[in-house]
Amino acid sequence: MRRLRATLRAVAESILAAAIGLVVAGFILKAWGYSPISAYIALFEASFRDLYGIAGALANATPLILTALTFAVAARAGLFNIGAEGQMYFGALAAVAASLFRLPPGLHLLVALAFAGAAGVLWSLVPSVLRATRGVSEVISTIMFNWIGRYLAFWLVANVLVDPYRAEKTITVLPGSRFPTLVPGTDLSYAIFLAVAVALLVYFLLWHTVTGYEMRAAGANPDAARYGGVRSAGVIVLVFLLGGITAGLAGATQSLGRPPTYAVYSGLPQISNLGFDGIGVAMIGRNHPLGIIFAAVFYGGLQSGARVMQLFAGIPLEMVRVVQGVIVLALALPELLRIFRILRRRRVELGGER
Amino acid sequence: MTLGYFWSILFLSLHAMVPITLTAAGEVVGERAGLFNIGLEGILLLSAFTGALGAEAGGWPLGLLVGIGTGAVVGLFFGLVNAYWKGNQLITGVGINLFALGFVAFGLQALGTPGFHDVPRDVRLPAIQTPVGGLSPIVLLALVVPFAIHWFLNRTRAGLWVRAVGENPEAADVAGVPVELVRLLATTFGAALAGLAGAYMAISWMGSVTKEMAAGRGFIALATVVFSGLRPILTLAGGFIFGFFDSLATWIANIPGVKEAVPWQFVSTIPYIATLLVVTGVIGRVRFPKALGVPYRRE
Amino acid sequence: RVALILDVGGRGDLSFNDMGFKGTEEAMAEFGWEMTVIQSATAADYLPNIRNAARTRAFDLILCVGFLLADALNQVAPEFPDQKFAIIDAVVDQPNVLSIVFEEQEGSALVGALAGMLAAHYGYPYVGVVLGIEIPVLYHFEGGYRFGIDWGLKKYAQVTGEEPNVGLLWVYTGTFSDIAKGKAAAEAQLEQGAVAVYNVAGPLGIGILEAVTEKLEELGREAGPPFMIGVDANQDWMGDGNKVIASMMKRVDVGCYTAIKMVHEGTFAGGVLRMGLANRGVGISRFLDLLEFIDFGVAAGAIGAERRPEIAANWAAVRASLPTWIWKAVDELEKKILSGEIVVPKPATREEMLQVRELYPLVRE
Amino acid sequence: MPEPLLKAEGIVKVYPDGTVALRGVDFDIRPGEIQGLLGENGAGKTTLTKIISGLLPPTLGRILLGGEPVRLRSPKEALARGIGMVHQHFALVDDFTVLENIALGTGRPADRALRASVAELMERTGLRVPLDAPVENLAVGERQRVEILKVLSRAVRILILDEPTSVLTPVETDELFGFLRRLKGEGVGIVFITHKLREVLEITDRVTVLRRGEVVGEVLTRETSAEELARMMVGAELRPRGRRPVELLTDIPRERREAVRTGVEPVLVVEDLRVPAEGGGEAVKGISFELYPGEILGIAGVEGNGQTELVEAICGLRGGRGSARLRGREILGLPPLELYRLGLAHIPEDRWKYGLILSFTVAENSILGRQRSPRFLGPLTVLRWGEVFAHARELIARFSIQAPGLEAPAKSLSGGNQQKLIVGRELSKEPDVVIAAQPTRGLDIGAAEYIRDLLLGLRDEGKAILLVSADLDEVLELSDRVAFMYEGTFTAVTTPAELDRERAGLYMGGMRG
Ligand SMILES: Nc1ncnc2c1ncn2[C@@H]1O[C@H](COP(=O)(O)OP(=O)(O)OP(=O)(O)O)[C@@H](O)[C@H]1O
Ligand SMILES: Nc1ncnc2c1ncn2[C@@H]1O[C@H](COP(=O)(O)OP(=O)(O)OP(=O)(O)O)[C@@H](O)[C@H]1O
Ligand SMILES: [Mg+2]
Ligand SMILES: [Mg+2]
Repeated sequence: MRRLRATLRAVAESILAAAIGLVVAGFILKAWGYSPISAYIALFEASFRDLYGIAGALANATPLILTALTFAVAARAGLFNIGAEGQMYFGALAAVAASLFRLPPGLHLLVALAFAGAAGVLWSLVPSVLRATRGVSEVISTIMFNWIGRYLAFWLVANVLVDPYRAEKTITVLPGSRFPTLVPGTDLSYAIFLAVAVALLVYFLLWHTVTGYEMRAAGANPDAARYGGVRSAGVIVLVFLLGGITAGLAGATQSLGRPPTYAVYSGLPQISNLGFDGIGVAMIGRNHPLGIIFAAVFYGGLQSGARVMQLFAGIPLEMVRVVQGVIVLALALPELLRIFRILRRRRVELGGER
Repeated sequence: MTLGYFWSILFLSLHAMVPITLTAAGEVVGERAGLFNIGLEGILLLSAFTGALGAEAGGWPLGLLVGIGTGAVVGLFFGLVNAYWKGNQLITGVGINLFALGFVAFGLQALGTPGFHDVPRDVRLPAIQTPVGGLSPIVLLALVVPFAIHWFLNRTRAGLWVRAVGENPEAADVAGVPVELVRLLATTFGAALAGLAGAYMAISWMGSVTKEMAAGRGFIALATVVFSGLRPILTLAGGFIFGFFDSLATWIANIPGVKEAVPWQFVSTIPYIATLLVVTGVIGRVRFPKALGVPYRRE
Repeated sequence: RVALILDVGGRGDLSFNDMGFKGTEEAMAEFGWEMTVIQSATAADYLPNIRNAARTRAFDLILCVGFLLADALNQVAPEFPDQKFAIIDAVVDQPNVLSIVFEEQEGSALVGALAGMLAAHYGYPYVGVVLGIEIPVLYHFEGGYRFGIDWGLKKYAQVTGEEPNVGLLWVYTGTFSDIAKGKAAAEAQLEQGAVAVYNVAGPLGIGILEAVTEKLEELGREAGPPFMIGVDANQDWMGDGNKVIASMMKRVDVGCYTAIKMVHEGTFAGGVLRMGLANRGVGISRFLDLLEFIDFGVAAGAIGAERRPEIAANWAAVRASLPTWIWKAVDELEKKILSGEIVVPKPATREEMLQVRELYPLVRE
Repeated sequence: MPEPLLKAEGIVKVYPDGTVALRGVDFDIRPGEIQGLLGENGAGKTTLTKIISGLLPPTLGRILLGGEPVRLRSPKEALARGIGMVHQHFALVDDFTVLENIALGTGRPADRALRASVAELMERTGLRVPLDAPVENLAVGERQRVEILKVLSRAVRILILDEPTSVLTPVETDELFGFLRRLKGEGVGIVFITHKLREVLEITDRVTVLRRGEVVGEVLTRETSAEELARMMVGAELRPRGRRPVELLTDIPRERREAVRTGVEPVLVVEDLRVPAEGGGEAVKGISFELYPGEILGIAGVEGNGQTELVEAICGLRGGRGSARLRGREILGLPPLELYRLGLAHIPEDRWKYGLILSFTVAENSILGRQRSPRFLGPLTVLRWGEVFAHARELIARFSIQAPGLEAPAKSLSGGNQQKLIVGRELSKEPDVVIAAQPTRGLDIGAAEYIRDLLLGLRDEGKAILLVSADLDEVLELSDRVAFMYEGTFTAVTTPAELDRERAGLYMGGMRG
């Protein structure tokens, strides 16, 4: 009951924040001479009205759910892992690499996913070990590893996995290891189920297993966790392991499950920033796997809405980004409702003084 | 390599150091006061843009002022949201970054050439001519600022207040320190320095604005803050190490023969690996202010 | 109506996105049409963007700028067989798609030849090139440039009887956006004695020009050497007209204009349109180009209209300061390419690129 | 009667979560008077004083200073009007030096002038602390002194002390009292909060008693008695005590327990235990003792003399050298979970640091440290929530813990109930050896009594208990043997019967017995 109420409040707050963001952004649009009404009609028509739109939002949400989980799991355990970006690169590439050999369809997909998870883990290994053994802040090591990973991924794309006939991209993933498209005529694939399933698994892990209990304990109060027999090094390694897997899978959903490419391009244009966006999604979803699913769909909807606002309302993408920024800023005030309540109480207080 | 190369790399490194060191040193002040601003990337970009506009309107002094002012305004906003309204610092930062990315790209488009704006040479900050090349005066400033901040934090009353509200806002409050105000001012100051860094990029270092000119420097600055262990003077070292290896990597990549042996992508990773090695080998565990990132509420 | 779909670079890349915009805008003005610009935030937007535009059935032509959009277009085109599409820089083999590709290697050979002869003429040890992310389009540039330099050096030896000792400095920066990297790379090349730095990284040219300008300041000169060599657009007007010796123009604008015109005139048909030296799709910048693009700069507010004569004069003075035989030699190479007497290598894969590098190593003794 | 310095009228305080802490309190502070403020845990003492010192706004009601209504929006404003408060939980910045902390309080830079004036103040008050030591290296008593110095280094006319003596030794308490009397002589109005009736009777002039947010009595100290005050506090007669006042220690049935001990093996043998201190050096310098089943071994001493380190080393939270054997098995360096399996339970001194995860629910906290016991651990480490809830419910029933619910966060429990939850959880581990560090700190009489009774009961069941407490009375009352700890060593090990408060004070002060 108590939990339900807390959840409802969190949801209400997020919705209110989004609404406030939209209103403020509406004024900005207006100020620049665009019509906010038609912009928002375009936005919602595009992303949430019909199946086509919803599919677009979900397709965008797929990788974001996974990279957000990377951040959220760590945050729950008191770590600030922003390495999803780099780990995701290798996940995407490893999934492609699985197409260097042939396997029966289906199995091939599983193997590619395993590759991706393993690659993500591999790339999170050094920061995790540095943190566990030398206390090196994961903030710095993961930022550095993101950049290092970026260049190594460039190299892998251009030299190792390169498509011999089209050097701007890697070899194309074999059909047998792709996620089939879920809604024909859209870019939504079955990968969304993977993302949601992983989120549910993470939820189960965090709140229904002793391992999760220990992770959360380490995050909420490291001293008490130690007192309760939780080994912090173990938790760190586990967090990075999990984070690496989810980030790796996030990459895989892009190279295996996003038509039409099924390959990674030079310069990584289709996967860049998914890791960073995931941080925003995790924050909006309050680092809770279920909240993350909704936050990712919302964020994904904004992204696909952005395309359509250009098309129908003539609003340039840059302006759409401004709008997104404002909405996210409104979301930063997690206790909007509380603020309203404080205003109310102020009045009581003043009344009482008389 | 000849002496000329040496000077060249040194100057390259110094110039590359400036935005990182200034931004990081400012962020040290903010973080010491307990606010963690990941919107620095956005501030760099915004103030580069406004700084350029300012310079064109009234010369480089105005440009620098406008850049600093832009940073300060964003910092003020960040401080209001987080010090007073107890907002979520991470989300605010993400929002600022998104906003800046859109706003600057849009603004550049509105100016004429989308994505790129050239700052005329006559309104740029003049470089100090040395026998071995031009040196931006901001480089000298960046060499001084961390020391000034060090002095401020450790030797002044206001510095004491800043550290106190970051370590134990409750204790500071009880002692009569206006916690919210100190946090607000500290983060505003930090953002203003980032604003200076942005203006420097636009009207001194690059002489132009592009929509992606921050190019991750805000995040590198955040890493540098961690690197420094929140000691302002070490942000100089952090910024320089990064700037040096970044420049060195570009140099190495240009030496005939090297690129046949080592792919350029590997060379490009040098600054990051070097920074990481220094952190691992020298800095190790970092102690953050206890109340970093935690909103302060009285009840 | 025309939908112009841009890749993640978006407007302001000073390269094909901006040029595509320019060409489309011109066509719109001429035919009285309307255009809708759709920019892509990430590469994941390509497919939905094209599809969304096609679904409206409101556009006479959907114009995709950039090879990155090829896969997505290849997917969408068959879904909308009645919709006309065009794509720049890639070949999409569908009946309703016009593919416009450029022979960048041809233009690059011309500026390469110029750069090689410049170095030999001024006694500089190197010529330079700064490239962006390693993609095959850039291989065309690099390959053509190498070939041209080699040709230019041989020409120089032939004309003057001296054997020049000139090498090539080249670097992939891995970015099309961090102009600081462009500046640093150019500085490194200039310091080692590059006579000209060829910009093959779009916006990084800003950094390169900055480095050239600073080098000149250090040398106490107004005009080059050293120079920058511009790319895609005519960039000769930048830096007062005396710091960019020439530009390798890749007229994406002409390509876009042509495609729209074909629709307008009812001559549109799927297939491949190759734009090379022959149909002025690529080329080395001339005086008329300069004037056109000065206007472009003026319109964009980058320079004042009153500076037009000054820039033109500076430009002419720089060009005149070189022996005429050099310019003649460039023309000669152009003619030979046009006539088919010379075929410039066009590496499209990594293997081929490596072969070209082996063929023209351009290492100083 | 002199005009009050400050009058609080009709103060009501509702916390944002709806807790009503004060229900219309009238209160005044007079110059040259020490005013006792008494009440159970949660009665609202701290809340009231926080309102007076500007830290919290009242929901209703007003404050008059010298007859004028004022609005104190922050401690800064209160300080400017001469109202200073020493807080129950230290309001010190740990990694600042003493001088820096004082500078913070005075709003002056930490310079030579400040140093001189603080030195002068220390001279005048007799409260001495090393000015350049970081506060985190100080003993708790020293920190308390810093707090007081901090407030006094501003000119205050009203001084509020919230439970200042709970961490002081008798000697230190006496010093503080002497000093308070002097301040009183200077006309300062003092509010003194404590749970110790003896202190109230000793130092105050007037006593106000709060119960559940209301004033239930205001009496002159010389006209009241401990019994009357206690009755006012809890609203009824105290139930008969399970043990006797210190003065009557002689007839503790010691023979019975000595009989138990003869011929019995000690369960815990500590030999030459050395524990490094955080700032370098040793915090525990070679301590040896034996702990027998059926006894309480008390460790008395001023806090900061190595007790914390001693306990943490034995309990696996800190490295140490030497040896500690639990039923013959070496336990130094073993992880906490292993110790619990071997039958050791630890009631930590800092319940917010080690004892509880405040943001976790009551249910979650009820298994901390036991999360891997077979009862809660299913296959694939699945947590058996049903069992966890059952367990938490058992604890709540057995230890009469007042909690809003099993899923309420631990931070919503009152201090006493938080402590009961910890004690209950530790005892549910069915240990043979209980290490109890400051088990009743900050608890009101009722809650403290309950915990003490529990410990005595455990002893009578034959468990071995190591009791570390800064409350000398408590140690003397409960222990069968007492060790005095000073600067990392035991100065004396004896039985309470052979002690009086004076001797004990001397041992705590470093004299060897
Ligand atoms: N920040 C808070 N939010 C909600 N309730 C609170 C808060 N602080 C205190 N309370 C509640 O207000 C009531 C009064 O608490 P207060 O701290 O004033 O008691 P106290 O008399 O000082 O007790 P103690 O002897 O334990 O120090 C209690 O019920 C307490 O739980
Ligand atoms: N910080 C807080 N936030 C919310 N509720 C609180 C808080 N502190 C206490 N409460 C609630 O207020 C109620 C009264 O707490 P209070 O401290 O008065 O208890 P108490 O009866 O004095 O217990 P104890 O004697 O053990 O301290 C409790 O039910 C507790 O759950
Ligand atoms: Mg209480
Ligand atoms: Mg209290």
